[in-house]
Amino acid sequence: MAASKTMTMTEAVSLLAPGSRTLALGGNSIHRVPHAFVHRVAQRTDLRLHLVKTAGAYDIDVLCLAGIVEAVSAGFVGYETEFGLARHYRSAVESGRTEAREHACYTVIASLRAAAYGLPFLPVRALYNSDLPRARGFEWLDDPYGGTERFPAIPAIRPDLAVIHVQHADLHGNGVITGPKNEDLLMARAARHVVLTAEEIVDTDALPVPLDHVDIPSVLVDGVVHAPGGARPGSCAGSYDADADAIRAVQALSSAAELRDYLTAQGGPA
Amino acid sequence: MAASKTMTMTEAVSLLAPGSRTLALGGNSIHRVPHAFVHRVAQRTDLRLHLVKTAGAYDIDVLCLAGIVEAVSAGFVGYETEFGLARHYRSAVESGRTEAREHACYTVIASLRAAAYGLPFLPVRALYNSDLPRARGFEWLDDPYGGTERFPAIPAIRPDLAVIHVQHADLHGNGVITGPKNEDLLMARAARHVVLTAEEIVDTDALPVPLDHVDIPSVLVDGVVHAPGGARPGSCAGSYDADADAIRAVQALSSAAELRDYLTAQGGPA
Amino acid sequence: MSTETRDVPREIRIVADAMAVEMARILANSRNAFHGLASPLPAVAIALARSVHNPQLEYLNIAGGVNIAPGSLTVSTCSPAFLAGSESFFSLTDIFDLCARGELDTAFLGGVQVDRRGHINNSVIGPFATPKVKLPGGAGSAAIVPMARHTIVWRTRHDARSIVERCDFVTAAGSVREVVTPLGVLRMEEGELRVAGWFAHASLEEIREHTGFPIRTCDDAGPIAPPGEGELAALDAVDPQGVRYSEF
Amino acid sequence: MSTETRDVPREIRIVADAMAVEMARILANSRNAFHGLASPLPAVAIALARSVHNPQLEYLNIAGGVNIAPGSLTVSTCSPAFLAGSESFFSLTDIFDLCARGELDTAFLGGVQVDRRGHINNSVIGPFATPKVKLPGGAGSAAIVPMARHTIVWRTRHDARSIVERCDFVTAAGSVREVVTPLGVLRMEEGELRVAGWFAHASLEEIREHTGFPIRTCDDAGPIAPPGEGELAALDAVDPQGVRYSEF
Repeated sequence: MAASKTMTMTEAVSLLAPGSRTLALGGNSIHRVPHAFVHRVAQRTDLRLHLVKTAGAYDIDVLCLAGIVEAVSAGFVGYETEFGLARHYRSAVESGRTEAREHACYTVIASLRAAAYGLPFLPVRALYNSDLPRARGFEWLDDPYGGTERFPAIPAIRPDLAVIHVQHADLHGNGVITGPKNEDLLMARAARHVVLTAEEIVDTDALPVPLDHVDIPSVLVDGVVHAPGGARPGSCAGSYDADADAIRAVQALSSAAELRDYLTAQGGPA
Repeated sequence: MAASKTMTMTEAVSLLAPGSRTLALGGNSIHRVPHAFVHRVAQRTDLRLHLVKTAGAYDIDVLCLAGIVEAVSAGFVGYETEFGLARHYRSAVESGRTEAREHACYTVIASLRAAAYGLPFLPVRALYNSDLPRARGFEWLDDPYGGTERFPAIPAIRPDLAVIHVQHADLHGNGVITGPKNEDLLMARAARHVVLTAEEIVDTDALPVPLDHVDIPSVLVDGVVHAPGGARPGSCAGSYDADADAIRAVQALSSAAELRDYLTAQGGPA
Repeated sequence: MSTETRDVPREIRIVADAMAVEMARILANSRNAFHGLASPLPAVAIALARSVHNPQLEYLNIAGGVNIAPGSLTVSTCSPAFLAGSESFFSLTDIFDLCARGELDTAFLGGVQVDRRGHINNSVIGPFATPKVKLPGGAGSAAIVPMARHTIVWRTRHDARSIVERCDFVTAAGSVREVVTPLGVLRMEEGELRVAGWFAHASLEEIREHTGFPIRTCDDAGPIAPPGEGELAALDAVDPQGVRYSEF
Repeated sequence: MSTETRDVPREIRIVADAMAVEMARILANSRNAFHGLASPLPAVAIALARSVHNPQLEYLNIAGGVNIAPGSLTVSTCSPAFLAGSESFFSLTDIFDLCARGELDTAFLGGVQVDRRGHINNSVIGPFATPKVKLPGGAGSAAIVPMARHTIVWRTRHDARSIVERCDFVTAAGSVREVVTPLGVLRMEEGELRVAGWFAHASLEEIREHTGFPIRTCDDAGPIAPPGEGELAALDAVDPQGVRYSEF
């Protein structure tokens, strides 16, 4: 029987060595995002993060407020209707502290696919008529078989770490996601290291699907953190809804110092 | 509630209009292959098939014996240890009747990925030092971002039809595969049309996994055929093992006429 | 009208209902329709179309839901609620690939700015590298708009700052056909947006006044038929919580 | 020895056991190992290595199995049996991608022809377009051999027609390190295959005689230690059905 891969949140956060690191966060918008992990990362000051996600919200906003985000590769950064704009992200970008590497969500997927397939780039059938390729410096590929269509070559993004919040995991690192899976299966395949934060750690036999339908295979996983409530204040399908007051409380903060005080007061160790 | 997509095997086989058609067959080697469908196709004489598969055996061998295979795109065509070579395939290729478009299994995957992604080709990090790219006429792509590595551009293969044998399907075309899934999830996404042949058709609620873990989503599926034993004489995980005598009986046949007589005698309508 | 929606001001109800109904009518001939996040009006419009105007319409959403049961829509349109009663599971990645294969029929996308040529901007106001205002980004639009057969843009405001002669930046362009606003519907004709119709609560003059370029009218332009009794009843049935009002 | 294996001729048992044990020993320092279809000897060798030589070895197979339980191996090495007792599910596509990322350590691949340079041919004898003999194809080899850290080729015959100066066609080349045959082990050194060792039942002379080119010996070449008592007991435990004999 393989060894257990359980680790503490502290150990998981320490997988990000100081300096410039590319971090992919699972989930979408405020749903099933590893926010407990994000809160702990936000208390560090020794990181310059490149965040990768199709559509981020609270996660990116918090880390921008913490002042440790060098760049964001995403298709969309903002809350939805109920919570409005990601103002910490916006001010980080508008002040020049953070580079917005704007993508279409599909080209984030192409970036991750390229990394998963061991390629430095992947063509994609998208971005026609858009100013994005020129603004982002994407090159175009000709069809070597004589077709007249051209394709933007999306550069690979290989996350140093992907952190994925799942409802169920076993000790070996098999993760099962209930509800929308977003780009998490792909992130796990693209990243150098993978950590699962899990609502519940259960015996392999007690996972909600047979092993041949597991979403994140243990082969790819470095660590499993038992993190009940680990997606709060966002939602987690089948477990809890979003906590609007807690989201608004963080939206209302206005400095990294305030954020760290707030997070410490919330009970997370510094 | 969406309409039922159940159809008869006769209707499924007729989805292949006469002429040159590209057909992808699910499963691998002799395991979970839609052989009942293959047997019915082998009784037709109005097709020129291009077969697509990473590793085929009885399926490709039977259709080659039937004399209706124009080309085979595959990484491997042969039985394994127990049943030896695919002699009907081999003689079709050696006599020039059938073109062997040899691939690495991974480049079959790249061909299908290209089709699934709407692209005419996909680069792949493979085939270095091999004579295959030149023999197959694969072009090479430079890295437009200045890397020195080059990548073969694998042309897309878009099957006109993919036929996938599953243990469980519902009426709408959601398919669940028990055991190895091989390239079937990708085939379903790459093909223009998809048919499931199913050991059992059950209510959606009775599928062996929750709907958010279905392997073949109904969105992609044109028809569902109730086909208990539909992978015989191959195996079907959880249902039956391979029938060695029946495989050897077909290996021993030596003409299309013998094959059609044999299949008719087996009880399949002509 | 449900308890939840009783407090919504009448003028918002009229505008949101008219927009949802008109967006549903536009779907009458679509084979499939998709919406992403932050899309309450499209979610309601698709549910309404499936109830009234086009029961065969295949409904795909960002959460992976397929033909989800109406009645459980939430303000967050990428929440797990968007799998409730789903007939299958078809992920966002699958939808993008489907679109790249040319098989997505109708997509709903927002546009912070929309210009005369039907181009949309969700990226920046000001220079891309040093934006004056960083907008949230186009999400899927730069991939979907050029490849879908038909894109419907909706906006909950119609003003000269957002419906403009020329976008500061083109996030996406290609298949935009209609732009639905609180005042009416603009439609692409001969390469430019023109007025196709105006709601009963608005007028052609009002649209012209609030549009940032001299806008022409389509030959068949005219007042849009107000929501019928049946449409309004179905609207309340598919959206009892009044999710459609949340964008205002 | 199980009932199933009692009828296997002694000379086959000796050769197959020696090959399986030596292949397992070669895995002593591997992080992970993969085999595809038609690979009974590699399947047994990996199971043996995990039992004796390298318990940490991660075992991946074409069926998607991860560290499957030994004892249920079948002659078809892509059968559903290759998921029995699996710790996870990691598909063939995942394995190819892992290999393309440079993360596959050791792969077992067959070669109908192997040449002096360590190139393998599984494609054709004669011209590619009009083959005299169409071979089954290289399966994953043209993708895996150039990208894996280390490929072990095994053959159940050692003769001058298949271990040749130059292959008719190069299906795959790159990371071949050892070629294990019924006579012993050849190893790549200074760009060519040389004799690394010979089994107790064979000799250096025999290898030279049955090789299709004048083969040199490695500096450390010598007789290969016969399977130990513990190795043989473990071999019977992981392969009670004698799957390893099926290739002969």
